[in-house]
Amino acid sequence: MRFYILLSLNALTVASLYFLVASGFSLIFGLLRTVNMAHGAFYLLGAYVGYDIASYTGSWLLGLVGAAVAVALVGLAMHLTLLRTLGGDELRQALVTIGFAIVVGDLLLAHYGGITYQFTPPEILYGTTPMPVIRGYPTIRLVVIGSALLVGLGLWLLIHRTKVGMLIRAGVDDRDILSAMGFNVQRVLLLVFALGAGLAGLAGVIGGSALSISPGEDARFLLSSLVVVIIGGMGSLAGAALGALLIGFAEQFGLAFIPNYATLLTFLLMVAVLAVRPQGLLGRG
Amino acid sequence: MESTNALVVSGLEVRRGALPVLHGVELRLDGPSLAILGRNGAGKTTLCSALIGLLPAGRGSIRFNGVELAGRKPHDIAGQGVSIVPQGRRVFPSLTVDEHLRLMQGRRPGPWTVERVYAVFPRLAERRRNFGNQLSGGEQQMLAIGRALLTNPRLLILDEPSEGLAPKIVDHLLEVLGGLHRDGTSVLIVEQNLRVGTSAAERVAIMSGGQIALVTSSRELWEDEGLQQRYLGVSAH
Amino acid sequence: MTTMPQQLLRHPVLWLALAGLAFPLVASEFWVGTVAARVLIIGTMALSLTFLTSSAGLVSFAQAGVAGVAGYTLALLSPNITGVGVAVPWPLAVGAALGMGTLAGLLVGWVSVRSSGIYLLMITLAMSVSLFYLVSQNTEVFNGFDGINGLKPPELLGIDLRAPIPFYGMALAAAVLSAAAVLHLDRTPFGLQLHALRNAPRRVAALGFSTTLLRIAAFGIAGLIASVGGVLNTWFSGQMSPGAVDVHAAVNLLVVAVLGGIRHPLGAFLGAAAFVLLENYAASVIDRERFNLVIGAVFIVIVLFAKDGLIGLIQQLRAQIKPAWTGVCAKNGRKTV
Amino acid sequence: MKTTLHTVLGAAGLAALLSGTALSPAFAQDIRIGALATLEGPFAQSGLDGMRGVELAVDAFQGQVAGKRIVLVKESSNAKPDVAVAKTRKLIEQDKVDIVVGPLSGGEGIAVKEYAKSVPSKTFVNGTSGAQDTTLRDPAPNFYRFTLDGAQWQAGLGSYAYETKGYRNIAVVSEDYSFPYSQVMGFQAEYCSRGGKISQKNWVPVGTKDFTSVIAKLPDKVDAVYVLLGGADAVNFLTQYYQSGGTAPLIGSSVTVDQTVLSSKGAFKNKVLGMIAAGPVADSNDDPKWVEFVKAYKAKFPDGLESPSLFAHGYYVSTLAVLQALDQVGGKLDDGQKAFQAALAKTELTDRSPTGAIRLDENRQAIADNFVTEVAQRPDGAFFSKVVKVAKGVDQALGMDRAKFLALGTASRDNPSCN
Repeated sequence: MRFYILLSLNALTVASLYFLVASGFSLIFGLLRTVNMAHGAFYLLGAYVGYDIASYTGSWLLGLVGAAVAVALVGLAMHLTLLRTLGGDELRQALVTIGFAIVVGDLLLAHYGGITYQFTPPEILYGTTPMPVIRGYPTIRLVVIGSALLVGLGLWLLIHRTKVGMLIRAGVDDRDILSAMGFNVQRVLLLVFALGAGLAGLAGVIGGSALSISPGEDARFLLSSLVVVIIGGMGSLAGAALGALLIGFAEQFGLAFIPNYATLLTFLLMVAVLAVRPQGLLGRG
Repeated sequence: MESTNALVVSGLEVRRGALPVLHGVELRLDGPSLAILGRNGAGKTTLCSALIGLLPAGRGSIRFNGVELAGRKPHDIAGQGVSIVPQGRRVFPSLTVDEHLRLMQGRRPGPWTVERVYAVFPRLAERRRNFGNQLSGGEQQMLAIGRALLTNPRLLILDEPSEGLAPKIVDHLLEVLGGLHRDGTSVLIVEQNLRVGTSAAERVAIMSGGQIALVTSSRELWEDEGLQQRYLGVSAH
Repeated sequence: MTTMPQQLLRHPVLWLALAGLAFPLVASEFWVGTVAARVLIIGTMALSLTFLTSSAGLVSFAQAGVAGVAGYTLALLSPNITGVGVAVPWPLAVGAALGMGTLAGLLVGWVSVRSSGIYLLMITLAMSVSLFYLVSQNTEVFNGFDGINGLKPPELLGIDLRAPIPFYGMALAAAVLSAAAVLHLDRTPFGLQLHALRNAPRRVAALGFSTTLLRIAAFGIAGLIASVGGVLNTWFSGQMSPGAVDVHAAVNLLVVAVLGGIRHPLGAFLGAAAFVLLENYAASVIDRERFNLVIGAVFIVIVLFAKDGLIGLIQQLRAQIKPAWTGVCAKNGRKTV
Repeated sequence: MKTTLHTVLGAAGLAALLSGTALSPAFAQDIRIGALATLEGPFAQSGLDGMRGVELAVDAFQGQVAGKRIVLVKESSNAKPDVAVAKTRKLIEQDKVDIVVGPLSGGEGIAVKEYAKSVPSKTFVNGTSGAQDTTLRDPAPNFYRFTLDGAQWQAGLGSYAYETKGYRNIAVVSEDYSFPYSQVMGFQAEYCSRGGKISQKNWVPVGTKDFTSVIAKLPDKVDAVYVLLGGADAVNFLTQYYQSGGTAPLIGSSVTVDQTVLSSKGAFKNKVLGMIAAGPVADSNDDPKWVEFVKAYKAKFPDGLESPSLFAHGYYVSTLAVLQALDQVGGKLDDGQKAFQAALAKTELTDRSPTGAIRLDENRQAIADNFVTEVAQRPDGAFFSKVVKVAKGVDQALGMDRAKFLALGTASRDNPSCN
């Protein structure tokens, strides 16, 4: 019993982390139709920048906020310089983000080297929270789950309860008509891109605290984001949540029972979904 | 306030991709309304897209009340008081009726408010919580018109508004459009349906092969079967 | 395009073959056996991608994986020092490798048949990564992370294909044959249908062709070409391991194709040459460690400013120097994708 | 299509230009040594430290041997076997080196050994790659390894865990590939033969970052957990283990608590004090030759690691052996390197080795000392590994009869079993 509760909590933790990264990815895709292959690089960049800020100021929270802001700015710059010039050419946009990811990944390796970094979050986050049956669970992992819930709720409110959210939804539906109605769609796109990138940066700090930061994490989280949104449905927030949950559970239960094929399992899950519903479980047809 | 707007299009050439569609369109609207009639493929929808900036004008000019619109971005053109009810309505599937209207409210000052739209289209008020993709064709058309009116336009462009609608609804729409000039809004209506086009406006421009072939009064066109046959391939009688 | 004389269309490959044959006369053994051979191998693998894109408008991340399927098949059916698989006579092993690679290509086409554009890119990437996890986590058949070692090219008619020059000759022959096949295919009814598939899929369907079968067939052919590259690559490196099918391998192949010009089949070889040269000599540009920085930056510049890659640049340059001269590539009708 | 021709000819011209150094005759008094290590990717730090080892060895001979200048050509791989072979070929064919020192990682070593067979007149000396089969099975006559293999690197640990620490029942958490397999083999050779039990083995895929589900599966009643993970994975495991409330003591492989892990930033470190492990080097070793080596390392590379890693050490002793054998044959290589290779096979490093005597067996594989260590903390707070036991003269069969050892077969998940 204890074992299964632990496994489920672990699956939730991983799913939360995947959701944090994939939600921004999905958001960007939903409105801009851009597959941002640099999303993993944004995650890693956020983790390192957050680490620097946190160790310089001594505040983990500042690191978290700083990383989100810094990566949002980098996202802004990337959108303005690289993506916008390509107009609506989705394929070339995807390609240019691959190039950007390669460059950022290499610069990070050059600057931070191959060693592993780990945050020292406030002592209170780093201990164990007592819980019934399973005795206790690492607090930082509960923080991961909590942040995902907060971010998910925040995004939901933003999209469904605010004017900006209406704009985003309308932009996803029909960009041309929205601009013909007098809205500067480019500004909305930019905002969403920055928001999505910032979420990746935020996830970098949270992921870097729960796990660790090292080269290669960029590709890992890009892939997980891809799988999550392919399963859940591109551009759908609920889809990202569902996809993240499925992958989280498949991965952790797989790791416990068939460790050798755990990762393969998640990818096969994806191929199966694709064969039946190419647009993803909650994607629009 | 009577409508005193002037739209002057001259020498307009527009391409769709590599394909030239408009070959020097000359058009003038001053007064409350103008209908553009033409067969399928005459370039009517392309003209609409160019007027609101969704397709770039290759050559020529589009002046609205003395302001050059060619080369401007769609949102900028909208800011000049030009709004559109697009072909196929194109309401936002993931916004509710109410959200459509609230989103538009207060963009430009003018007489239109959400409440007034609801008053004009009581059906919309009943369905205010429904999403765009849950509406019937007629309801979608009311919403698209309401959405456009909330920008308080000085020029309202309607692209095939009668398409697929029951005659009763069309009549209701025509009635609403007929009253717009009292708020200072001119109407440019693009139609395939001769009856709708001629009832909506006093003057008619006939489009053919990417050009304006003829401008005449609605009454004249309605009565001249030869004209109808020649340009529209239809006959009203 | 159909009015092109057959002769001219063959020319690019003819030139490729002649230049390839002349190369050993002017270059050292290292340049022939290691650098040029590698260019031809990577070029052949990338050719499978440029074929898909230039003819059918499909973009795939799975070509490195498909080549890997062929590589693993070959490795498992050849004598190796890892002690896995069953050794069979090498022609049989090669045949099986090409067959399995083609099958893998067909499978990729079948699974992704309802996706296009960026969706296709993501789905093929995901399939490619699935293969990576399969081979890196299965120890019984694929020997996991360590892969299969000690593979050697065979002897053919008393020629040891391991030696640099013969190996290069074999790679050249394979590359030229593959390139010629792709260019030839372009003019067959099948090739024309593929073009139509790219430009107006609905029309193809209306004409009564099955777009599904056409697409799957295109992926199958691409799979065969990638397999040729995969077999050569396995012999070249003497081993087969998950590294050959990881996400970096997939990205690199796409980089090569885009670098050379993904809208023309032969762009693959130009891209491969640029890639291998950069890889070897990034050191002289900046720090040796920063190869990825250089390749990434070059890649961005190409995507932003040279839609048709190096091959497009060369055509532009040619056109400026001698406006009357029009390259075969330009005439090939591939200017519009 | 002129374009293609021009391009290829252009490339050819460039080829001739770039290979200019190779085409011009090398100076007769030069001996060219190629050093191959991973200077790219996540292992770049390790490769860099390996290169430091090479330079220190060349310095120890003042850059020359038997009156001939040593010319060092560095080349980088990325831990992938095919790239390692390509770069080795470049060193041999283009840079015209006489001797290659490298590569760094296991899979690369086997691939380079296979390549070595095709160029018998050149000599290959392993860097730090530790796969058993590089020298144990089907060895190349011109491939030498002066470092221990993965199994040998655990020598002394099993008996120390059983006898000194009193562990009787342990669980294993390990990455799933050949290097850890052979390390477990080396550990079991002592631990299991004394009667120790392994109640659970968890093989996790390479690259796993979240181990908490594996940790949850660990049996409650074990005396210790034997962890075979490296780099970021080790850091993740250690953190998650203590966060999950794990209390059993840990045993490390030769990469679990090396300097790359101990110098990583993170809160896990307070918990690893006292963790035992084994490997070819220890940060703190009283042997004066080690102290001298560390001093030379720190003097030449002020921004190097806290203490030379096993990579610096491996490349150092390998290069030393090359230079010592060259010295012995007076730098003579023009006989297809026959005399040099014969001398190299007999080379014994004694005075010069910082870690005790090193000699080769009949497969040209090192027989050398191995160190059991415990993690300790310096007064300044830095973590280091201190020697608690030395396993002397470890051979590749781990003290078993060679035929019997070979009969065990290649190490795998379940081979050999522990009973």
